Amino acid sequence: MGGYGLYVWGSFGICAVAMIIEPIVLNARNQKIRRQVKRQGGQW
Amino acid sequence: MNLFSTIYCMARRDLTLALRHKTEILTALFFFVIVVNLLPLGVGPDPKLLSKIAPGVVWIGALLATLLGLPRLFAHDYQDGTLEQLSLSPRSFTLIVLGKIMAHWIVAGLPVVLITPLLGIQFNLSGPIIGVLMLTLVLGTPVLSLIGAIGAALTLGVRGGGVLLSLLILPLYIPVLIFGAGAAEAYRAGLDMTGYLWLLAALDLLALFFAPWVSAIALKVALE
Amino acid sequence: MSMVNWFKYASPASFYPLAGKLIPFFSAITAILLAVGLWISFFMAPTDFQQGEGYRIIFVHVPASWMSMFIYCVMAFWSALGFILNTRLSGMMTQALAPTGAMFAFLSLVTGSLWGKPMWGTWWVWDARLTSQLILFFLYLGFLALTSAIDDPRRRDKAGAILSLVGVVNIPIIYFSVIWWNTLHQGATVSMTKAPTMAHTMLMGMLIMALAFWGYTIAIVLKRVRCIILEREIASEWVKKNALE
Amino acid sequence: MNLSVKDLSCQRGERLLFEHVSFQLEPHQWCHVTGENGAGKTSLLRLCAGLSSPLSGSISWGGVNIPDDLDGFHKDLLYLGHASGLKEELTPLENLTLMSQIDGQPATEDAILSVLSFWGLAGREDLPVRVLSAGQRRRVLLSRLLLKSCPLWILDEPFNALDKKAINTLYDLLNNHVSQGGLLLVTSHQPMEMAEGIVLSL
Repeated sequence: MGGYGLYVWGSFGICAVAMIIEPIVLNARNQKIRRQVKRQGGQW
Repeated sequence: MNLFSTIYCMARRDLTLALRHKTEILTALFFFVIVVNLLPLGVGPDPKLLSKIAPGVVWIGALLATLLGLPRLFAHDYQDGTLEQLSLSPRSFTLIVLGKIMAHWIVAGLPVVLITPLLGIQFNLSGPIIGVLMLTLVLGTPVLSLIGAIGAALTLGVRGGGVLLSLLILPLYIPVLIFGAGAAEAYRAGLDMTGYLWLLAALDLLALFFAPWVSAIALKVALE
Repeated sequence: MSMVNWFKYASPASFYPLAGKLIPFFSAITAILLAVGLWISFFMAPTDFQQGEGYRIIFVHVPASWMSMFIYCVMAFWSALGFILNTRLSGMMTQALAPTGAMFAFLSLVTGSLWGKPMWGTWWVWDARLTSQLILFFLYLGFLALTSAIDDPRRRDKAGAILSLVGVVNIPIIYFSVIWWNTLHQGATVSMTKAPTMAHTMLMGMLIMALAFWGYTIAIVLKRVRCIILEREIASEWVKKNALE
Repeated sequence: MNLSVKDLSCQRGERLLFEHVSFQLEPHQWCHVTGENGAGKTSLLRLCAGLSSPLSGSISWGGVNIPDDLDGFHKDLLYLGHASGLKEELTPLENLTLMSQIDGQPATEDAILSVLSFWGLAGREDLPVRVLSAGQRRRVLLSRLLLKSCPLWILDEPFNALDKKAINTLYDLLNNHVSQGGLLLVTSHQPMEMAEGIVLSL
């Protein structure tokens, strides 16, 4: 990477991390609300 | 002409209220003076440097002083139910809000402009530059009150209102800050600054037209 | 689709299953585009004679900036729709878009400073584009703070709509005032706006990465709007019956 | 001019307060809204005053839907809510002068002074409202009933904090208003023995 490795991999890395964490956090939120709906008597 | 009588009677009402509590006016003013005076203590008394950064500092002080007075703009009326009665008036609510914003500008914006010469001397500014700075402040502070009113209306009765208000409104103040401080800076550098003044005047008109209307809508949403 | 059944999807209850079907479709598109985009940006694109390998950061920085601005405009679009058609879905859509928009604005700032360090030796350059990107990030934070501080859903939607519309009117003003500010104070010697001469493959790489980010945004936003719909409509009948297919 | 409410439903936060509420209010008629606390009485009155918008259903005044001509509707409406509706720092005289200007029917000082003395507030016209008792403040607010002449009155528990004498005065006032062709929508824990009215229980 011609000496710019840190910066290039840094940039791609942080984007990858962000775009992986966001779906995970979102999924957790989704599970939480689904459990709430289930507890409240919704059928699956 | 009931158009102006509405604005006039609302502004007069808010001013009488503000004058009943002179301390509120003075606190915003002293806050402005203290903030601006803190800077030489932080940056050092070198006159050349101070005169270079004076316009920016005075403008940021004016920004914060206006921001300080904004939560009170609607909060008191919201609590004692008068805002509800005002929204129920057959007169256009937008004009009523405009009257209140004008009263807020007279209480928060005007004193800042009037005290600028005092600060200009402290910052080793020459006469004409103080004049330019005051001109930009006269043109700019109404925009601060107008845009600030939108933020105050949006955050009415919301928890964490004061801090939330500044987070919402400060990004929208940036163009006014840039043009205001930029005009004084351009003048100091001998460049032609009328372009900036026209831009400030344009922002004035834009804000004067949109802000009361948007604030009225935001207040009606808050009153639901 | 004719106007009538387009309206059918405006109600959360009927939009929910539609969003559910679209998510896998857009996720697949994103995966493909991302693979192609990354392959181009690392293997196809030639080394830049001026900036060596460092310029490859634009394959992430520029799409992120585009997305952050584009999402804010989409938020304003949904807000305007919410005011005109008074549909509840528009408020939910606006709030579903905001976090992703804020993330892209943040990514754009971080990759911008990571790009600035090797090129100009400093982590932060007060360049016109980066500064207005920073202000856009503050606008996002303002929106997120306001919408999370208001409990009543209807007021939250309307306040969010007003703020995003006021914001979108201010974006061009802020953008030009920052450019004037930049030229006044230091003359645009150091400027990110002059992108390196665009070899065809570089431009292609950037466009494909932008489309990949676009697909990603749609998939994430649809998933989040489904969450919001469930949270809002939990008391209603259709959620109890058969919501979660 | 009549007030007609069709199939109204109202939601507060996540909770559905009431639905399918319909009634018709004609001149010379009053409606007493009853129901225990939290049943949505105040919400119903605020909806009828055009302060908030309903989840579904419609409210029209003289055949015109309220949101279509809000300012026109507000000319004919006087709404008094729970809150004091007065500025603590201003005197009753200043408060009422301001409110009459805002209502579009500016009242002369003598008119205001005579109304204030009618409500037994003679001698207190120039004291800031904050020194007045709750009952006195309520009477200053009720003075607006005499200052603004309009057909529709919507009053949210107007009898609160009033003493025996003031309650009777208010009764006469309401009776007088209704008999002269006015309309009255009121919530109150007081029993309302008045002629020709309907009771709406939520």
